[in-house]
Amino acid sequence: MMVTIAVIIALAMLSVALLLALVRLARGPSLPDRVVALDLMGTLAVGMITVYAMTTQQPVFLDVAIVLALISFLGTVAFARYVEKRGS
Amino acid sequence: METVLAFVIGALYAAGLYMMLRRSIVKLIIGLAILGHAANLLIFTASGLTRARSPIIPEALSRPLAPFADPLPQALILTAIVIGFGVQAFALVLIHRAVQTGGTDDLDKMKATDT
Amino acid sequence: MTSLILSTTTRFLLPLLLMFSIFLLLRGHNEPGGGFVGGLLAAAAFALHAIAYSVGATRRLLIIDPRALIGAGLLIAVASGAAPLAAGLPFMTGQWWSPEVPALGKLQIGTPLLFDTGVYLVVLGVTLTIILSLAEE
Amino acid sequence: MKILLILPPLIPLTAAALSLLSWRWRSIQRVLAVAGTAGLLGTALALLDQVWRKGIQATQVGGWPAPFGITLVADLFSAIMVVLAGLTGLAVAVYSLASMDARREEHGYYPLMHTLLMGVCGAFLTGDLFNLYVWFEVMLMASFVLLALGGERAQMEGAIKYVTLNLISSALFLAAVGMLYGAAGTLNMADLARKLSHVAESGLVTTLALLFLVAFGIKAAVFPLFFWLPASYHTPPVAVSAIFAGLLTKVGVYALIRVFTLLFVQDVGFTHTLILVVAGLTMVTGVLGAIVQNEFRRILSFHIISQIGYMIMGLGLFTLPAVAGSVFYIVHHIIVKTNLFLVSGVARRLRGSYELKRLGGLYQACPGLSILFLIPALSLAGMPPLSGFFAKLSLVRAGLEGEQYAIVAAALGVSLLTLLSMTKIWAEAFWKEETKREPKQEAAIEPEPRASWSLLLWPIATLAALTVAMGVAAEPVFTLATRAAEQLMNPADYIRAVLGEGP
Amino acid sequence: MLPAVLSGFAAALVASWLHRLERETAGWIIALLPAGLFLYFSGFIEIIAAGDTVAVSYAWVPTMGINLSFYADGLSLLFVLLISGIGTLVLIYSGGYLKGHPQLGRFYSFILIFMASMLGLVLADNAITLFVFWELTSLSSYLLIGFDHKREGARFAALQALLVTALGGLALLAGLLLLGQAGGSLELSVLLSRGELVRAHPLYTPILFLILAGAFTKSAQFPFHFWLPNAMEAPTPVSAYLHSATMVKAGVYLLARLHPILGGTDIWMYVVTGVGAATMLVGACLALRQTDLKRILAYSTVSALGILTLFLGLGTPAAIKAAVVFLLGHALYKGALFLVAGAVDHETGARDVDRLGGLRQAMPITAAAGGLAALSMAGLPPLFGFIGKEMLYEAAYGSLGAALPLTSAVVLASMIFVAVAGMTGFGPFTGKKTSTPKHPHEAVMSLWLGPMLLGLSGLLLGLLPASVGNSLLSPAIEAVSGQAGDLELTLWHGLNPTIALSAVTLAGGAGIYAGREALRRAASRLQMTSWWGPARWYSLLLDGLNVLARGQTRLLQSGYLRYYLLIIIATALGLAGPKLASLGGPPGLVSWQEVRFYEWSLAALILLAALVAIRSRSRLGAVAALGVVGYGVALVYVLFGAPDLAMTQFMVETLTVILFVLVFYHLPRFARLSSGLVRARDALVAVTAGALITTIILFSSNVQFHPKISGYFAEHSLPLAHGRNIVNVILVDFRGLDTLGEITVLAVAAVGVYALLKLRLREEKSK
Amino acid sequence: MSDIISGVLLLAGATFMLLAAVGVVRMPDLFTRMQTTTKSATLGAGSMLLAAALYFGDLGVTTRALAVISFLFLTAPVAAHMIGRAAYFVGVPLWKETIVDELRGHYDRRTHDLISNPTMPITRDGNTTESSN
Amino acid sequence: MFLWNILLTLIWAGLSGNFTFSNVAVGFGLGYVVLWMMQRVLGRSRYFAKVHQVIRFALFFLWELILANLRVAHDVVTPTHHSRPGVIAISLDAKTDVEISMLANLITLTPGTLSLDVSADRRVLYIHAMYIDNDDIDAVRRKIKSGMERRVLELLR
Ligand code: NA
Ligand code: NA
Repeated sequence: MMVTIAVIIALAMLSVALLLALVRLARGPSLPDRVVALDLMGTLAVGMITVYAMTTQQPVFLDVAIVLALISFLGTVAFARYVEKRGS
Repeated sequence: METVLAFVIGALYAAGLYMMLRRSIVKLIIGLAILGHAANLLIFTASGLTRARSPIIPEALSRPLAPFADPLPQALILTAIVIGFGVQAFALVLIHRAVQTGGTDDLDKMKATDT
Repeated sequence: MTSLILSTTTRFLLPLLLMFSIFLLLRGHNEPGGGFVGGLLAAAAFALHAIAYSVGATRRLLIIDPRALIGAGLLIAVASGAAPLAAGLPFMTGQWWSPEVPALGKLQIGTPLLFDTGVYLVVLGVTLTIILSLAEE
Repeated sequence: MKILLILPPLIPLTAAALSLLSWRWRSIQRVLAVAGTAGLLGTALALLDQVWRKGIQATQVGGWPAPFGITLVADLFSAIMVVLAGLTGLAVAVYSLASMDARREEHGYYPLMHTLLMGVCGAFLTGDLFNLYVWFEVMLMASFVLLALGGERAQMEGAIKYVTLNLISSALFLAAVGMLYGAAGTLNMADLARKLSHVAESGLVTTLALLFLVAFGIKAAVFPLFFWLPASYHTPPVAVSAIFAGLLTKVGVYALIRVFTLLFVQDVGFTHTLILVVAGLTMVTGVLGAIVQNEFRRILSFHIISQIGYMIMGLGLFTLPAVAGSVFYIVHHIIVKTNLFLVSGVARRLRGSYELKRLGGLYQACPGLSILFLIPALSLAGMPPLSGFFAKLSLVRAGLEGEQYAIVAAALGVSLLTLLSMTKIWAEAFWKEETKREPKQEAAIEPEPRASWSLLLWPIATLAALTVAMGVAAEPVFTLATRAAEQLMNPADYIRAVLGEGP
Repeated sequence: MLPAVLSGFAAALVASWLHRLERETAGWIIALLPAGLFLYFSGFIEIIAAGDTVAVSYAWVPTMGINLSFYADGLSLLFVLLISGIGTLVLIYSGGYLKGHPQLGRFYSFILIFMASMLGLVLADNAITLFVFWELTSLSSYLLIGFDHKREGARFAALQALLVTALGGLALLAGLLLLGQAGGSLELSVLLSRGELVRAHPLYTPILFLILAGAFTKSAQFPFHFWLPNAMEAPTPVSAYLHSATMVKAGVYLLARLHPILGGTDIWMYVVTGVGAATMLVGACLALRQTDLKRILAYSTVSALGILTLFLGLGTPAAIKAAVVFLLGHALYKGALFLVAGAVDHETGARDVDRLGGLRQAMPITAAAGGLAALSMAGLPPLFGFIGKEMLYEAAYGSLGAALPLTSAVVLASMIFVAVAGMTGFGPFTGKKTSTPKHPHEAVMSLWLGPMLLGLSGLLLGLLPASVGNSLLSPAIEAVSGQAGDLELTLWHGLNPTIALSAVTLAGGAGIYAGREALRRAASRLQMTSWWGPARWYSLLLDGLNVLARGQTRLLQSGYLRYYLLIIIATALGLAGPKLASLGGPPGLVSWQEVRFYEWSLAALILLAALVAIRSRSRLGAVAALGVVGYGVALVYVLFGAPDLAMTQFMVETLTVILFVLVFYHLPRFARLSSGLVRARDALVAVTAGALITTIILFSSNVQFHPKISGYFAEHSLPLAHGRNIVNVILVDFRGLDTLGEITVLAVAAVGVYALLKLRLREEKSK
Repeated sequence: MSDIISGVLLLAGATFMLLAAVGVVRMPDLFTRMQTTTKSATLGAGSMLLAAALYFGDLGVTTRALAVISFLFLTAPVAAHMIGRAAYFVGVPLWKETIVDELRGHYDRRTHDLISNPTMPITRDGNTTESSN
Repeated sequence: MFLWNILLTLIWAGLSGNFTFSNVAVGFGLGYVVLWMMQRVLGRSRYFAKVHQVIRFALFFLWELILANLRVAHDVVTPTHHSRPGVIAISLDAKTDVEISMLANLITLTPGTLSLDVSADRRVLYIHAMYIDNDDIDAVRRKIKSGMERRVLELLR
């Protein structure tokens, strides 16, 4: 019961969080700002998938969360590398 | 949700096509990418949605518990995603070379081979 | 241009990621994963290495030219599909063996898994070829 | 011998994989190029023979019963197309040995050629709609790279248009397949044919049919979707142009014929009439485009479009003789158009340019080459007794029988304009006196050893001989085309071959 | 008979080689073939005179009803003998005329191909076979007119002749096919007996017009006559053979051949007669304006072809008789005159009648030959031309309804023929000797033999008309008229009105000859006619075609990728839109309540991200937004039970973003390049397309005709394929072939990326 | 019991994540934004995964959850460091109220090498820290 | 020794035939206790000292993490910005790659501070600090050196 309610609240909060992060992504102003927003969205998505796995009793989705966590880090690093390279 | 996704897909198509209609080659390729997402989502939606239940047979069972999501469109989309990835990678390098050899990213200036 | 922090972390992450990619490949037949995702993850791991160190370092680490991986992967995939032809069965008919392995019990090994391995190699080779040659630009 | 069905895609794939592994050794790749394509041609002929003798052949990949697994099917039309792929492949492979530069050979030219053939053969043989998409992509991807290989500016510009428009087509194709699956719940074409044949919501099916029409229409380069073709076909090395010109657009035509004889026959009055209109417009716009051009390969490229119109004209008429005419036309066109491009390459090697302005004097200098040009050129224009004449004749006749006089008039008028175009090349490149070469041009002409000339000329001569043979002995080819058309027009056999007697 | 017909093609293959072997005498040797054919076919005379026909048939493309069938009756035989006979002479002549020409070998080949095609044409029984040979004559004619291919004039004339005749040829093809449909057979021998059926067929008129278009263009009938004089660019033997004696008569042959099937109707009579008369007069008048020997002859040939057409159009027994007799006479004298003109040209280097004169001393034999031919052309007894002309007058005079205008027109044309005969057969040899570019000598034997024999045969036939009358001409006339009749050819009919007309003709002709220069001057003031002539139309038409083609191509193949895209999108919309609209509104929308709130926000996320991607002024910002779209889509996959998809999508999306980043590093920044209006238009198009897609999905998501096949996969995945993850099992087993293709695509993409980055030919060259 | 704990963990995690998102919108400059996202989000995701581990109570799930948590904690700071360093290098402006910048002028523009000069830290406006204090 | 512990855990889980998280955790704990008691038999191992150190460090770190997170949270949700940020150089005692990286990463994870970069000669770590209270830069430096750096070095050396 507790979990059921918590899940709904969590999903709501995460939904809002995703949209907020998008605001930063759209606004920038600098490229690193957007990268930060994208990175955050990746983490938020990890959270969202975790919650969803709980609400649906489908732990297989956690695998998706793992892969996302692994890979979004890589994306951020690549982006950062690009930012730095372009700056020179 | 099919209805909502129908609108999302339509909007993605519109966005992708609009981007492709720009003169900038960079926007063209972003448009193409969006179009790819739209097409995949379309297959996903058109063959019917099932919430959450993945087509994986649980331990101790010999077939998945109904209702489960249709695995076939998933496999098709997976194939399409992978193909799209290859195409996207190649197209990216292609525009990179095109800009390098042509010295511009303005598609309107790339029309020497037509007439 | 390299970062000490990144390269140090990468030293830990690389084996972890590679392990996980093989894990994804092996269990893909029963749970989410498979040759494609596994191959991509392995490629991503090497890409991380290339960012942390340099493309040259990654090429040295790989020993094998990624392009050879592509050819080999394709051949494995074809061979796994063509094997049943010899038995007069249609192309890609799954052939299964269930050897008894101590401690692990009965294992199901089949040509589809071999095929998936081919996929893994191709995807790894392809993604690496693309990323490394682009990064060398 | 069901193995014959899988070998046409498999042989090129194996050759490609081996070529990739022997990346550094050009000579191995060159041997593989000829061996692979020759093997393909041999297999294809065996397959055709088998289909001819035993009827439509089908095999279930993976042993899964249709419609669940992927079915490979060869009816006569498919088998003919595979033979043509093998033929074109072999001709171009041999020609490439002498014409492809070492740098391109070192950068994957041969594996790409193999994969192109693989995709083409797969597309011809598959009995599954989504699998068709995959083969299309294999073929497209290989063609993208072949087109861009070398990285010259014109290649890049051409490739961007080619790639973009073909990707639009793929996206549309994919979407249409998805929706069709959503509605009919299957991907096997025979199964789809069976299920679509008793469907109440034919309006939706027709809408999907139109999406397929546009998607395949782009690939086939019909009016008004052909822009990618003239923008790109003249930019890559000539061997690539040749195989593109001969094979690629025909895969689109193949797909159109396949789905509009097997799947979408609910509203023939609308869809096929539409195809007929498109056919006419395609013929006319293509040939008009060619008239404007002054470059050997550009002229040929626009003519491809024009002749696509003829190929789908038979489909639009949708009668047995008409479809037979289409099949005949495709056979004729593939051989002839490939050959013309190969000739253009020789001309360019002799004179250092594809521009008619800079060509000239070939008639006097190389009478043999002149004949080798005239044969396919006149055949293209439909001059008797060459293959093109019978191709045109069968379509015109079917049009007259179907009382579609407008399309007949277009077909005949366009063939006159084709003749005009061909004589333009003839007059400028062959009859006209040799123009003074600029020093820069001189440099572009590399001296060639004798052996390389025979590698260039043998494929041309063989294809020209086929062109003559198909005219002088048109009967066997026409019988074949008619039998193929019979199978196309009576899908019941096809469905039975794939699904068995079934419900 | 088949070997006889095809022997020419075989000979063409070796002619070139023979010429290389035997430069001097090749012409004579090759001429043995037509000579042999002449003798061979002469053997048919007896059979055919007896009222029989000779026919052979081999299946060629039986599925299409095409047979290699040949059929010799009187009409064919007359043509065959002309073709092989004159062919023999022309080949001999060519050897002398083009002596030393580097491409003489090819010339022999072309002439032989032409001859064989012509034989095939006149002997063909099957309509399609006839057409095949018909086109081959056009083609060989193209190669022969353009024989002197380095001159632009020759190339132009060759193309003109080809286009005009091929245009007619295409009409002819359609006509013949329809004729076959109407008559139920493609064999002419069968059709000949089904004339009633064909004439009653609803398609009779189109059939007639189509076939006439073929015949008229080939036989240079007004207004298609212009190509013939231009074709005089060809070497003279070609002009003599093709453009006077044989090829141009193919159209006449066709009219004659099909007369029993199509003729006899009012429309036939009016059209054929009218065109023939117009051609006759126009040709004759234009002939007078020329000064070039060959052009004068060419226009007079046009006129003669008009006469033949005119009389075939009349279709009365007398008219047909006259036409056949005139045809033979004309072939003999016109061939001779052309050859003479060629000899004169060859020896003097000049062809302008004003600059030629007094050659009879230098070239006595040629002069004699020219004189004989000219007398025949002028219609003087005792030459064969006289008989022909008399019969024309008789038939014209005897025609009902229009006897007077017709007769006067024919007389006028004949008068001009007299003048032309004077200008071409007498003028160069009589009068004062003029200076010419070359010093004239008598031509070599090969050059005078042909005209001499032709001239003499005109004389011989005139003296002994019965020798050919019954055996050769009479069966020909029967074949044309479709009924038996007898032909009594005599030189002297006694004093009758036609003799009087002949006298008038001769006098008038002499007058015209005398006043030719005045006439020419007068005509040149009428330059207008040439400005308005059909040749002008030809070039206008070609120019118009070019303008149209250029405009169309500029419009369509503009080079702007975005217009291509617009057109393609518009096409898809234009096709699918109306169809969809006709289905009415989408079936009941799914209720919105079913949608969960986080699904709403996910949808919003995707849409907003797409919007950001569009609006972003920063490239990498757009890429980041694109990544969000991809992540959003992956989350959708999560929500609806597709973990494999989601996993792959996340992975691919991230890698794609990395690739974008790697590439964009080298690319220029975004610039806003389009105006607001353009952007609004594009947005409109894009949104419409999106709306279409949405509508289709709404339609199809509620439609399910049949249960899906995926139940099978769920059922058998574990027991048969040993896998629990059904998606993966589909990928590697059920539909493994897709995956094989997919990894091939990837492999190719990698090769492509590698090659594009590492292989830069242009840069390598510049190094 | 474990239900309650995982419920609490879930809510805490979600709260942290929302905070991170609010922070990334509200904070005045890139560096302060990163301050909020790197830890709040990581912590949030961590506690959610922990909640899932408790909730499912299955070894496989737990192992996976712990694996992701460790991975997140291992990589998030590295990512932040990479972005931060790049941003600083390309001159993304610091908030106007930043009181000190000892990194200024220490990057070699060409080699991207960072020079250490701990004895003479420099403030943003070029004065030594000592004098600004 | 860690491997021993794992092995014991596996044996426990295998014997009980139950691979749920709680059971495995129990197994691990039991194994640890058994091993700890057997120290005299097996000989003293650094394993136990390290484990205790790690646990202590983890608790410290978690505490820091939560505390600082709350501070940031406060800043985020209240309308005014309380932060006094700055970029600070910290001289390093940590020497090896691992030490430096770990320190830097932990600093980043602790809210309020963010490692920006390490100087090429590895002598200085530059961090972005969000709350330089009373503008006392040295206090921040001291806190990091005596807090995080000391504990990290203790743990790793
Ligand atoms: Na795609
Ligand atoms: Na559906």
